[in-house]
Amino acid sequence: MALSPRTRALAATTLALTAIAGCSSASGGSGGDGAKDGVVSIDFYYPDQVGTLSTLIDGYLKDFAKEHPEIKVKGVYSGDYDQTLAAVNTAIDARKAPALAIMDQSFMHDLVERKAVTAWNPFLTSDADRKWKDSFYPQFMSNSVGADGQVWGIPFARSTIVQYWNKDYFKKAGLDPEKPPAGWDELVADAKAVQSGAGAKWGLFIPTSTGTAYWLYQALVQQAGGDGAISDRAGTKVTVNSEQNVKALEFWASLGTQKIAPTTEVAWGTSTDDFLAGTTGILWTTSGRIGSIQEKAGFDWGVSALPAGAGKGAPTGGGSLMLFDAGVSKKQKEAAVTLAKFLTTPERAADVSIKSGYIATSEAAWNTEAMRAHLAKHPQAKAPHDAVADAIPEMATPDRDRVVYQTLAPALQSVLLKGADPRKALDKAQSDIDAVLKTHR
Amino acid sequence: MKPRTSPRRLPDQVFAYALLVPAFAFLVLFTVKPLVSTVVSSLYDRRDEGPTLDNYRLLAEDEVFRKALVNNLLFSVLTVPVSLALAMLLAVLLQRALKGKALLRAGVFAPAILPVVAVAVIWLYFYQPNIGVINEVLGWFGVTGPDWLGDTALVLPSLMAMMVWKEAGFFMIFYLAGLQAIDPELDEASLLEGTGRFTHFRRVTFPLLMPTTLFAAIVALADSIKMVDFVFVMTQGGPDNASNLLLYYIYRVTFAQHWPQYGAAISLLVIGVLVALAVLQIRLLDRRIHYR
Amino acid sequence: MPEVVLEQISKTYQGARGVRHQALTGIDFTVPSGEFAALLGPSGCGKSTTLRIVAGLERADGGDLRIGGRSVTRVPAAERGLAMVFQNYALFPHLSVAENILFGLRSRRVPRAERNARLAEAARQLRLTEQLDRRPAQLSGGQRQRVALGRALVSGAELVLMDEPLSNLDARLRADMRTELRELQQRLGLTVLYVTHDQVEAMTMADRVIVMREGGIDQIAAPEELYARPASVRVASFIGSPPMNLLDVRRDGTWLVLDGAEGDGDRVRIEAAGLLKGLPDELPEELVLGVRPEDLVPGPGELTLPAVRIRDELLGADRLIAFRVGTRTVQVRVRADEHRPGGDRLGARHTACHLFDRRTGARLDARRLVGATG
Amino acid sequence: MDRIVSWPDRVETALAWLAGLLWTAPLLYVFVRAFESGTADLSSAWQAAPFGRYYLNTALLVTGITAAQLVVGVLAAYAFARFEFPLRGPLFAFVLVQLMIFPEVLMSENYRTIAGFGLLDTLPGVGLPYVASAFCVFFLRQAFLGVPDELVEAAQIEGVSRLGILWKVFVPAARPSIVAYALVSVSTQWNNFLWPLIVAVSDETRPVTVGLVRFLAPETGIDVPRMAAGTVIVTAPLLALFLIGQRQFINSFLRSGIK
Repeated sequence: MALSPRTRALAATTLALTAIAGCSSASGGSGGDGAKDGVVSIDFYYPDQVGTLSTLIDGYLKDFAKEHPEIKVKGVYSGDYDQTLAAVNTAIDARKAPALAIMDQSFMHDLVERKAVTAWNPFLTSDADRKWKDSFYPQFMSNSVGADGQVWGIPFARSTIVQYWNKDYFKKAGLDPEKPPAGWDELVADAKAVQSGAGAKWGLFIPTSTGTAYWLYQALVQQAGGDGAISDRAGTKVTVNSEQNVKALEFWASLGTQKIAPTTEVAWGTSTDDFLAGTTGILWTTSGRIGSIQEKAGFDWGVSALPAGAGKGAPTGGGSLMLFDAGVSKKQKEAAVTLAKFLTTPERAADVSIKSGYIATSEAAWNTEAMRAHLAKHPQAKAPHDAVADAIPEMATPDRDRVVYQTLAPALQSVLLKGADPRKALDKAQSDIDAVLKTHR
Repeated sequence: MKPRTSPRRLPDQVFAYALLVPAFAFLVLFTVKPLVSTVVSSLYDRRDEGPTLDNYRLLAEDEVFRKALVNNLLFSVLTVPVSLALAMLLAVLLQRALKGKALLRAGVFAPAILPVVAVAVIWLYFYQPNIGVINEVLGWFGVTGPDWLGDTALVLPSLMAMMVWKEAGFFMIFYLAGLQAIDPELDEASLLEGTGRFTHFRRVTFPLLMPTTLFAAIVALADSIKMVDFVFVMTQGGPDNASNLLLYYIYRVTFAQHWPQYGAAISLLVIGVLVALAVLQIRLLDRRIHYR
Repeated sequence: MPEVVLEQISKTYQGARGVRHQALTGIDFTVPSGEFAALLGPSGCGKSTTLRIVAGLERADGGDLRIGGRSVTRVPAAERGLAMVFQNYALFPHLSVAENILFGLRSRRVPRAERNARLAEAARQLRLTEQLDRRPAQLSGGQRQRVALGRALVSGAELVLMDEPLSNLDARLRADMRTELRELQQRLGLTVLYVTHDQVEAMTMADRVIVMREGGIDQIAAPEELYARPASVRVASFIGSPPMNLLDVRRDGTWLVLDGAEGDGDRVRIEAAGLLKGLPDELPEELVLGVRPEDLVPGPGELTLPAVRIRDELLGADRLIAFRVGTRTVQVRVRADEHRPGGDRLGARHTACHLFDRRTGARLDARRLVGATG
Repeated sequence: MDRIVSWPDRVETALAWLAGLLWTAPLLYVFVRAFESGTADLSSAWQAAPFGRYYLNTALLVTGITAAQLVVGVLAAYAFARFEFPLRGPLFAFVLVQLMIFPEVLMSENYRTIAGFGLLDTLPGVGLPYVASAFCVFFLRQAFLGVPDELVEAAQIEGVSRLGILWKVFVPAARPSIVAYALVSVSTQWNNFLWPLIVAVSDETRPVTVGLVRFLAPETGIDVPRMAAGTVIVTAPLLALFLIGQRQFINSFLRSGIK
C-alpha cells in the first residue's frame, strides 16, 4: 500500500524526533546507587592540559578494569580545567555528578562552599589509608586541606613554575650556558645579553594571559619578599596591595619598559612555541612543558627553579582528585576512593610524571626505578623536584572566576599592557576583591 | 483515507489555533517561561534571598559588564555594516558575467559554512605575533606585525575582521538573490544613458537592495550578539577584558561563577536592547516596500 | 544624421557544454535617417539580438556597424548617441516619473535649467505633466509606456531603438499608441529601429520592414511591397491575417496538380497555362501556389480551383468562408453582404496569384526569378 | 552576455579575483598544512578524539532540529498566512519579537528547564530550545503569502481538506523557501557551540564544534599540523557537501525570494 504524502511526512518527522530522543538514554552517569549485579558504576571526569594525560588515563582505566571487575568506570575526557568545572557543574545540576574528577585544586573553595564536593576524611579510616594520604608532598597537600583539617583533594597532576633557558643563545651571548639567572638582576642582565648578543627578539617571557597571570605574579611576589600565596587558607582574605606586591608588579612591568619582554599579552598557550621558535631566550612556565620542549626543541636548553630575590619559591598548580556528592551513593564514593588509590600509587605517579611532565606527587614516586632511569637519561626532569622544596600554595579563593580572572588579572594586565600605575591598579583590585569576598566570609 | 464529512469539520478559527499550538507551546516553554523566571531570578541575591535590587545596583557599577557592553556595541555597530557592505560589493562583483564565477562564489561563501569555532582555531594561528602567518607575510615586506590578539587596542578589531571574513560570504548570497530580483533592463537602461558604475550603484542598485539589506541586518545583528564562540577559543575575553562580549560574560557569570541571579539581570538588559532593536527593525520592514 | 548601417553582422552564443549557437548570420541592412524601420519576426529569430547589438548592449562577433557614418562596433553603448525604449519600460521603481525621465540627463550632467525645460516639454508632449511626482507603480500601463518614451525623448537622441514597446499593453491601448508613436516619430524626425513580432505594428508604423527568420533576413521592403510581393513562402505565410492560402502543387505541362490528394480519381488538376506563361523554361517541378483570401472569389476566374464550401464565419464587415480544395482548406474573404450561395469553384485573377519554388521557398516572377534575400 | 569590455570591467574582474583569493587563502592554507606530512596528522587527529561519534551527534541534532522546526514552523506559518482569527496580529507580533530573543540569551533559565526535564547531557536537551523558530515562522509565512489564491481555490473545489491544501498546495509552492530555510537552519545548528557546550558534557552527546574545542584544549601550545588536521576533519564534510551541491544551494536561495 502506498503511503499518502502526509503520512510519509509524519513518519519522517516522528523518525527524526525519536532519533534524537533515542539518544537521550545514551549517557548513563552515576545516578541511582549505581550498583547492579554487584558491579558499581561510576563516572570519572578528567581534563588534559598537556595533551598526553588523557591517553595515559585511558590506559590506567583499562588496567583498573582488569584489577577491579567489581567497579565499572566510565571515563569522560572533559577538556581543560575550566571546561571540566563547567561540565561538573552541569552534571551536579542534573544530579548526575561524577563520583571522582580531576579538578584544578584552586576551584576548591567554590566547590566546598556549594557543597558540591565531599571530604576524603570519612573514607580514610585505616592506618594504611592515612599513610597513603600522608605520602604526598606537604607542599601539594597544603592547599588541598581546608582550615578545619578536612581533605578535599588528593594531588594527581600537579605542577609548579620553572624557568627554561636557551643554552645556544647563552653561549652566543657569551654567558655561561650552564648557569641560569639566579636573581632578578641576573635575569634582566641575561635577558638583555640574549637580545643584544644572540639576536633573540625578546629576552624573557613571563605569560600575562588572563587565565595564568595571577600564578606567575604569585612567584614574583614571593621573590619580592612578600607572601606569594596571596590568599589565606580559608581563601577569604586576599592581599594584593602590600609593598612587596607593588614591587613585584613594578619589576614585571619594567621588563616591558626595558624592552626585554613585549608590552602586549604574552599568551600562555603559545609562549612555549615562541621559546621553541627562538623568539625568546628565557621562559617562565609550568613544569608540565618539560616533555614537549624535550620532544621539539631544536637547540640545547636548560630548566631550573625560578630565580630568587628577597624570597624564594613558586606556587604549585594543577589538578587533584576530588569526590562529588550530587547523586552519588556511598558505595560509589568508596569505589571512587579505590580508583583514586589505584591512580596514585608511586609507580603510576612516576609514570604520569615521566610521560606528561607533571611532578611526581610523592618522594616514593621519585624513588621508583622507572623514575631513576628516567632521571639518568633526562637530568632536566629533576628541576621540578628541586622546585617543589620551596613551593608555595596556589592562590585560591571562593568566587575565583571573579576574584582572579575578572579582577586581579585585568588589574595586572592594565599595568603590564597599558602602562597603568601599579600601586593604583593593585589598590583598586584590593578593594574590588574585598567587596567580592565580603559575601563569602 | 476515510472521507471527511463537513459537520465534523472544525471552524477555521479553531483550526488555525490548533495549527499554532506546537509553535506556541515551544515558544512559551523556551521563551516566555524563561523570560518570566529570568525577571524573577534577577530579583534575588546569590543565596536566593530576596526580593532585592542588588543585582541591578551591581550592574550599574560592574566595570566588566560595562566593558562587555561597550565592546559588544562596537562589535555590532562596526561588523554589521561592514559585513553587509562587503557582502553587497562581493555580490555585485560576482553577479556579473565572469569566467570562473561559480568557483569564486563558492570560495567566498566557503567561510560562511565553517563553524565559528573552526574559524577561530584557524585565525588564532594566523594572529600569533611571532609565529603567525599574518606577521610572517608582513615580515616579507619588512613590516614588524603587531600582537593582534595580545594588544588591548587591537584584539577587538582583529576579532571583528575575522567575523567579517566569515560572515560576508553568507550575506553575499542574500544579496545575489536580491540582485536577481532586479530587472536587468534597469542596468541596461543605465548603461545606455552612460551612467557611471558608481552612480548606477548609488542611484539604482543600492536603493533597490534596501529590503535585502534590512532583512540581512536583522540576521547580522542577531549573529553579532550570539556568535561569541570565538572568544572561548581565542581570548577568553582578555587581555584586560578588551574582548569580553555580553553573551560570553553572561556565560561566565552564570556557569563559571555559578551566579545565575546576576546572570539573569544582565540577560534582561541585553534582551531589552534586543527587543528595542527588533521593534525598530520591524517598523522599518513594514515601511520597506513602498514601491513594490 | 543618424543613418544606421549594418554590414555582415554575425553573432554566436556559447551554449551549454561549449556548443556554439549561431544567433545571427551576416545581417545587412540600412535604416536611412528619419525613417521608421521595423524588425519583424517570430520570437527567437534574432531581431532582439540585432537591436541590442545596435544599442551596444551586446557585441557582434563580426561585421561592421555604422551610425551616422561612424563605425561604432567598438564604441560603448552610452557613446553611440541613441536612446532605447525597453519592453518592460525599465523604469526605476524607487524614482518618481520626473526622476525617471531625467535619469540619463543627470548622468550626462546636463545643467538643471535645461533639464527642467526638456522635462516640461516631454511631459507636455506625452501628457504626463500631472503624473510627474508619482512612482511608476502608481501609473497605468499606458502611462508607464509614455514615461519610458519620455526618457528616450529628453535624451535628445535622434536615433531611438524600441524593443517590443507595446507588447505589455492591451489591444485598445496598443492601437492608440501605434498612431501616437508614428506621429511623434514623424513630427520629431526621429530615426527609429523598432523590434516587434506583431505584423500589424510593423505594417502600420514602419516605412520599411525587415523580416527576420532564424538569424537571417527574409525580406526588406516597404509594407505595401511586402504584402503585395512577399519574397518567399515564409514571408507570405507570416504576413496577412489570415495569411495567404498556400497550396503545394506539381507542374504537369500547363497544368498544376494539387499534391496530397489520394488516388487518380480525386486528383485535383488546375488549368494554369495563362499563369505559367512568361515564366522561365527551367521552372522547377514542385511549386507552391499562393493566393490571398481576399483575392479569391466564389465562382470561376482566370484561374479556377474546384472547391467545396465547408463553413463561414462573420467578422463584422467581412465574411471568411472556408472551402475544401482537394484535401486542403482554403480561406476566402468577401464583404459581409456579399453572401453568395456557395458554388463548387473558386476563381482568382492571374496577377493575384503568387508562385514559389517549393525547394528554396523563393518567389517566382514572370520576368525574373526573385530569390529570397539571404 | 559579452558586452564591450571597458577598463572598469577589468578592474571589477581583478577585484573579484582578489576577493576570491582573500576569502579562500586561509582555508587553502589550513588544508595544505593538514596534509603536509601526508595523512599522518589527519589519522592521528582522528584517533585523538571520537570524531565519528561527534559527527553522528551533530548529524542527529541538525536533522532533528531542522525537521522539527519545519513541521512546527509550517503549521504556524499556514495559520498566520491563510486564516483570520482573533488576536492574529498580536500573536504574530509576539513571534516577531521573539526573532531577537534567541535561546542563548536565556541560557540560564533554559538550562534549568532542561535540567528539570532530566534532559541535561542528552541530545533532546541540546535540541529542544530551538524547535520553535520565530525566523522560520516569519520566513515561511512570507513564502505562503506569495502562493496565488487560484491554486488554493482550485484545491478547495476539488474538496481537498485544509491540511491537504497545506501539504499539496502551500508546501510544494513554497519549496524553494523551505529548502532555503532548511539550509540556513542546518548551517546555524552545525555552527552551534555555546548551548551544547553547556548542556552536552559527555562524548555521547557532544557535537563536532564542542568536540573540536575539547580536542584543542590541551595547552601544549600550537601544533599547527595537528590543529589544521582537526579543523579539516571538522570542516571538510560540510565543505564537500557544499561544493557538490553548491549550484542547488545557491539557486534555492535565489529562488526563495529572500529579498
